[in-house]
Amino acid sequence: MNHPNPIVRNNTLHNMFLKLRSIIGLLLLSAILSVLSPRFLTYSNLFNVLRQTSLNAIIAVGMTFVILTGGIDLSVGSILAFSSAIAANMAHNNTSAAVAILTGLVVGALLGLTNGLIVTQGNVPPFIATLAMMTMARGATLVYSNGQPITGLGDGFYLIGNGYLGQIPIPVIITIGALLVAYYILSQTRTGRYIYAVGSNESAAKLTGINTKLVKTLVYAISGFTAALSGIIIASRLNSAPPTAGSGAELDAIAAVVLGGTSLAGGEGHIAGTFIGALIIGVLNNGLNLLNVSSYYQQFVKGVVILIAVLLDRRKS
Amino acid sequence: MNHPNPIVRNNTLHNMFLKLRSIIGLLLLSAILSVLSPRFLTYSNLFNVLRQTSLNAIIAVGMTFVILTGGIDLSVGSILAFSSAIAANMAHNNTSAAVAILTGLVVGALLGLTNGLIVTQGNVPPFIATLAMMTMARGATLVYSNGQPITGLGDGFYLIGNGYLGQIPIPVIITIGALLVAYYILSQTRTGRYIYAVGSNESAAKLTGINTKLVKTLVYAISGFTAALSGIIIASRLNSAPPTAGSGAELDAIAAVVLGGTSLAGGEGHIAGTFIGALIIGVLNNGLNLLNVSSYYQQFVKGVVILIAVLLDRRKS
Amino acid sequence: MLLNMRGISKSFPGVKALDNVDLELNEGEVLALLGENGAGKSTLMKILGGVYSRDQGQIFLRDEEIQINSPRQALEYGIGIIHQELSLLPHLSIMENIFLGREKISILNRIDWNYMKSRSEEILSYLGVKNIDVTKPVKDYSVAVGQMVEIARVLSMDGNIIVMDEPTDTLTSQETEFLFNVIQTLKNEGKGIIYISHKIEEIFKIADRVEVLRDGKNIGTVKVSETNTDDLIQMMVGRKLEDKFPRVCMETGEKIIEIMNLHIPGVLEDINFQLYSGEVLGFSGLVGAGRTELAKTIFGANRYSGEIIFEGKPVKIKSPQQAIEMGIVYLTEDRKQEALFFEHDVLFNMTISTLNDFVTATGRISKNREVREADGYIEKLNIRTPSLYERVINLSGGNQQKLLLARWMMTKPKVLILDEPTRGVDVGAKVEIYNIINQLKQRGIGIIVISSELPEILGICDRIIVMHNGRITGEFTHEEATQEKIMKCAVNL
Amino acid sequence: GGQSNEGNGESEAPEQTQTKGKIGLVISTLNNPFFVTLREGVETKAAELGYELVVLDSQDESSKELSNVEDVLQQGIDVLLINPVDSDAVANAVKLANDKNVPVVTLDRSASDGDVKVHIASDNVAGGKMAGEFIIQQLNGKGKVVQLQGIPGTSAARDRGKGFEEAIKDSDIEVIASQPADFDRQKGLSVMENILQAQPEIDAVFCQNDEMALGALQAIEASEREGILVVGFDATDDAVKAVEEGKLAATIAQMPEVIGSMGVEYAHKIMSGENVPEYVPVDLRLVTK
Ligand SMILES: Nc1ncnc2c1ncn2[C@@H]1O[C@H](COP(=O)(O)OP(=O)(O)OP(=O)(O)O)[C@@H](O)[C@H]1O
Ligand SMILES: Nc1ncnc2c1ncn2[C@@H]1O[C@H](COP(=O)(O)OP(=O)(O)OP(=O)(O)O)[C@@H](O)[C@H]1O
Ligand SMILES: [Mg+2]
Ligand SMILES: [Mg+2]
Repeated sequence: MNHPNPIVRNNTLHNMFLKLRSIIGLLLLSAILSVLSPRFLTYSNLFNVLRQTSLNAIIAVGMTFVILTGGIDLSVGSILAFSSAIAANMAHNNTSAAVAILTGLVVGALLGLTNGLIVTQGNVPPFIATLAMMTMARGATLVYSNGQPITGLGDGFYLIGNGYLGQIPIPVIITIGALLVAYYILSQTRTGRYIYAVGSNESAAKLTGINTKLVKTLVYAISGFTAALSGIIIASRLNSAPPTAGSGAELDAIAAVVLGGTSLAGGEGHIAGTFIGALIIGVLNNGLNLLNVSSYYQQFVKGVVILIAVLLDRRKS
Repeated sequence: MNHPNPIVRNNTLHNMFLKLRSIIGLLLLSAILSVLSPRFLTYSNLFNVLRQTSLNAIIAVGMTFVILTGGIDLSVGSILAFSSAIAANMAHNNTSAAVAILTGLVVGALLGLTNGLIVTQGNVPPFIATLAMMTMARGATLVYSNGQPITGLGDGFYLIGNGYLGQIPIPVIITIGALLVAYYILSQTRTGRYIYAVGSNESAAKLTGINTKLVKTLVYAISGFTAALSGIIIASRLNSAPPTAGSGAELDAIAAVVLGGTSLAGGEGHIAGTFIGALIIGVLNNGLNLLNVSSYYQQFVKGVVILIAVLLDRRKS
Repeated sequence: MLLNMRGISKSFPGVKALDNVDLELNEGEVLALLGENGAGKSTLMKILGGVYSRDQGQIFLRDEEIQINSPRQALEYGIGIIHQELSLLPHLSIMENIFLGREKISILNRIDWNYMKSRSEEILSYLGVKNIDVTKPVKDYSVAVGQMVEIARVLSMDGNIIVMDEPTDTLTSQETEFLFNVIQTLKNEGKGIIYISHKIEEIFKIADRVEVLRDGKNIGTVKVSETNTDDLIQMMVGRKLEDKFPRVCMETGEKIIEIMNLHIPGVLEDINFQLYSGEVLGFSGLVGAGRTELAKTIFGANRYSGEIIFEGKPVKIKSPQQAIEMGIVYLTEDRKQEALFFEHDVLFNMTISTLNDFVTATGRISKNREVREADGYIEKLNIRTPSLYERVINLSGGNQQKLLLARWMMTKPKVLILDEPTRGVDVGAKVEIYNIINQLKQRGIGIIVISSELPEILGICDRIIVMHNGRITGEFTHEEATQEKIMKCAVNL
Repeated sequence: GGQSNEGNGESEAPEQTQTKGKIGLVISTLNNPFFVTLREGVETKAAELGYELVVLDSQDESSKELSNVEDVLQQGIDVLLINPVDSDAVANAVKLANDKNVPVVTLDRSASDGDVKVHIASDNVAGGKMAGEFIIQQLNGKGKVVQLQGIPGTSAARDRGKGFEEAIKDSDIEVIASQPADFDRQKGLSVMENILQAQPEIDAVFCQNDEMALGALQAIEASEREGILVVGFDATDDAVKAVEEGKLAATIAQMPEVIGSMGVEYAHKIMSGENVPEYVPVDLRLVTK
């Protein structure tokens, strides 16, 4: 048997690093900020950044699943608002925090599932399906809460957003947990392979016996779930669930995913990249505040930095 | 060579109609509204709807070009704000309306061109490139106008948004003009073919010798131009260019394009569909207002109606 | 001399695709470029076409050195290439595809549709393609039509050098004949043609000279008139091939599957046949005869009426998933669209249908077991790839095909449907695939082979069914079948 | 202080129930509790006086506002109550109503052009000033202050910031950070967290609305820093409660409910042909514990 080239076991670490070139942007940004602001590289600020990033990162985890299949989810912000309003209302009415939180998560997953069914059964393009859900869920939240924030959520509810496990804020732990679970699913399980397969070539996936509709429905449910999770943490941190929570969250989450190197066409990408993408956005927001960049210039600078971060690792492809 | 199925010469009209199935959604929506509200089908309200739709329709024309190549442009709202601020400022300082408007259009096209160059030369995914432009141009607008609306634009400037040609509002005429030009370019010229080609299969397009980078750069410039055009009409209608103008415009424009049957994957779609898509959104907004649907329910209803409109013609694919 | 490529080298990560390769082409000459899968033929042509940049070497056109840096430039030098992978724009109409980049413009920049339409029809009919609506999108037509469109496109460019990289891969004999006539005409016009094919008999029909590559190096060049099939094969694969169509004779077993009155309006009509275990059943027919649709229907991808009896029990096959679970698998004729996950590596592509086998109690995929299994198939089928982690897009066509064969073999199927299994596969590898088919047959698997290559059908099948227009028009045993009888049924005379 | 504005139009209310006119309200946004309350004021009063009411939400978009005005004019209203997104950009909308001879009442924000019958508002600039003066007084004229700004470019952000800056201009108050948090509670939280990281010394925070103030409060509480005065704006229910609990130092009450109900009262007067003043100020009130 002749092999022209010996079969090399690939060096996964090296491979990984190549795939995560966006880390260069993050490191450079961090380096510049630590020069510009002595406060940036403090222990407390880093945890601060991590905790702030966690809200977007958690949404972006679910978004990664959706985008890997070649879809998109614009409804995360509204799902976040609706499920946190439900959970907050229960907590407000003295339901135990655990039950309230669980209910919120289930509601989020169900809304996501609905997205998935509309996309797969109704054959509606994901952009439109989730756009419709975005306005529907926002409207439902406003109706449900009558446009008022739901406040006073009790001590049990307070913990999930504000507590610590040892030195580490609970939202950060949840984020790490979500990332690990997502990593495991995407790289170690069948479901993960199927998600990549659907995004890579849907008709081929169908003809290799993958239930593509099931896979696609699943990713939207996951995205709804993570959006709800983020929403509950936000409500806990604010001790309140404002009906406007999460407006614009979809853009931040998608940006994190794409900055992390996942292609919007699907099939290709990495959950670790998503985390780096979310960190770039989080560090940037934090840095602009630390440096007290004036509000009008902030947006400008933000755009420029994002561009540079991407250009750093996209010159070739 | 023999073909089992007789090959039918296609009837272009019939073909066209098939492609524009979204028109069913529009007609149904209009029919329902005219039953529910006696005001809907009045002459003055129809022109009213058309004029309102024109702002989104014009942006959506440029967006159609971008989406046909498989790209996306999130920066239209900000480009709209920036170029209308520039034009308004000139008009405010008594530059002739024509020069002011032209300058605004050129600025918009240049910003769009910049998008195109970032995408093609920098190899940055369109989502990120235009997201960065979205925040940059918004920041630039705020800096330029110092956060203040620019007001007092003079009579010449007033005409473009508020004037009539005979019975027809000028913005409606401009929209029709833009649609016709877009139709011509897309269906009758080489450039149009290349735009479809790039969206259909970029590497194949490259193999046939098409300068895909040029084509892609062009579409973003067109999108910047139409965004600026819409911005100038808005400024004229408001007699003022607020720095927040056009926030969220990208979603409406993309929705119009996708509702009109153009695939976000590129390569397939129709400018006429885009107009219908924009009309669906416009009629819906108008109808909900006429029916006095309460604002929280409006969002909900809007989502539902958009879904139904799409489902009506997507059951098969 | 028309074209002279000197000392061309090209490396990809992990592969030296071309190593100091020379190639010469004269006016009025048809040069056949031969070599195994992955020998570097397409790579060399892509360098000529400005798709890849070369690492080393020079290109001379009529003794003048030229630089080709983009497909556009290649076109300007009069080099037209029919690429191995179809490079069509599925959403554009046939005539637009033919004229893409060279549209005829009238006033106001308007495309001259009438000219394009009549000219496309003219070129296509010159190629023997008639009764086709050139205003319809390419995606509405079969791969074969697509291939003719691609040929038409390159012909309409009127270049001096025309490269055809496996143009007959998806064509049947009739269309191939037309193409050969065209090549003859082009040759008489003094054009130079480089012709790549794995069908050796074609070489003897049209080529003047043969250039053979192996592992990215020149092996030699010979005049067609001074060589024979065996010598060419020897040059290509470095050894002699004993039997080009090995077939194991054995008793067939039980009936595995029986199709009764299968019907899909407008596509299939009144299909009845049986398949036995340990049998290789061939399906022959012209393009569009309905073989692919039949196969896909059995694979659960189409709705149908009629009855399918599998292992003695009537079944309703509703999805590929269900078919695979039952043990019916289908290797598609369209690798690119319907089988491969291009962004992903060999391992991913190979095991995607059998992940269940590697899942541990915790739901994790055991990478070790997966890799071990995949490595086994890499060896068994002699798949050439730098590693299991090479992206499939970088594999040569033949190796992609073997990879897909491995994917389905892994599922341990009872019925294996192979649609054009040796499309784009080199002579050596073809024999390897036939041997694999024989092994599977000996294991009692029922195999359906759909092929447009008559010698293949005649060579390896135990029984042959011929289709025409969605109906079965003939059935022969291996012993009865001849080329003439099959052709007669295929055109339904 | 908050005098009884309610007195203004109460007397003639009951007997006019049968007028049954139609009032249109075009409101800048309903995603903000302040304007939700304003709408409620309008609704209650309209119901009380027996008017039919049409409410349209401009979602903080001037062009949407213009469309809304067009649409509401299609419905044959008798008076237009408008709460502009932006004073300048609303002018043409007002003119549209003028063209149709529909009287216009502006609420909370004025219109810079067009014929407006009555403008009923409490002044954002004055409110910002009030907040600034409160902080000066609490800090004895000296200290380090942070400002959380609303959505850049919106009139509320501009005017409140302007008033605040005017107030502290001549004091020894130093604005050490001024950052946008988009009127959003969550952003208020995270921006304040970041500022707390950057600024070791903060004496007071002025937030251009209560939502941001409540977010900032969460950040300050979590940081366990003491002695930071937080002042909000709008006096939403949550904020007033926080003031009562002693968490929020103060908030500026613009009494949106009063603005809303007065709007309907003046609409009623206009329809009955009464003379109305051009400007009806609604007092601001500093809500403290
Ligand atoms: N873009 C690429 N990146 C990496 N490797 C490549 C690439 N293209 C080709 N190769 C490798 O280069 C070698 C030559 O490939 P090429 O496609 O030229 O073979 P070929 O002779 O045309 O084979 P076939 O007959 O199967 O078409 C193969 O080993 C292939 O895997
Ligand atoms: N989904 C479909 N609906 C209707 N007709 C179809 C469909 N798919 C294929 N056809 C038509 O059915 C006929 C049979 O096509 P099929 O691809 O099965 O032929 P084939 O014998 O496999 O030929 P080839 O050699 O091209 O593979 C063709 O005319 C094709 O256009
Ligand atoms: Mg090849
Ligand atoms: Mg076939």
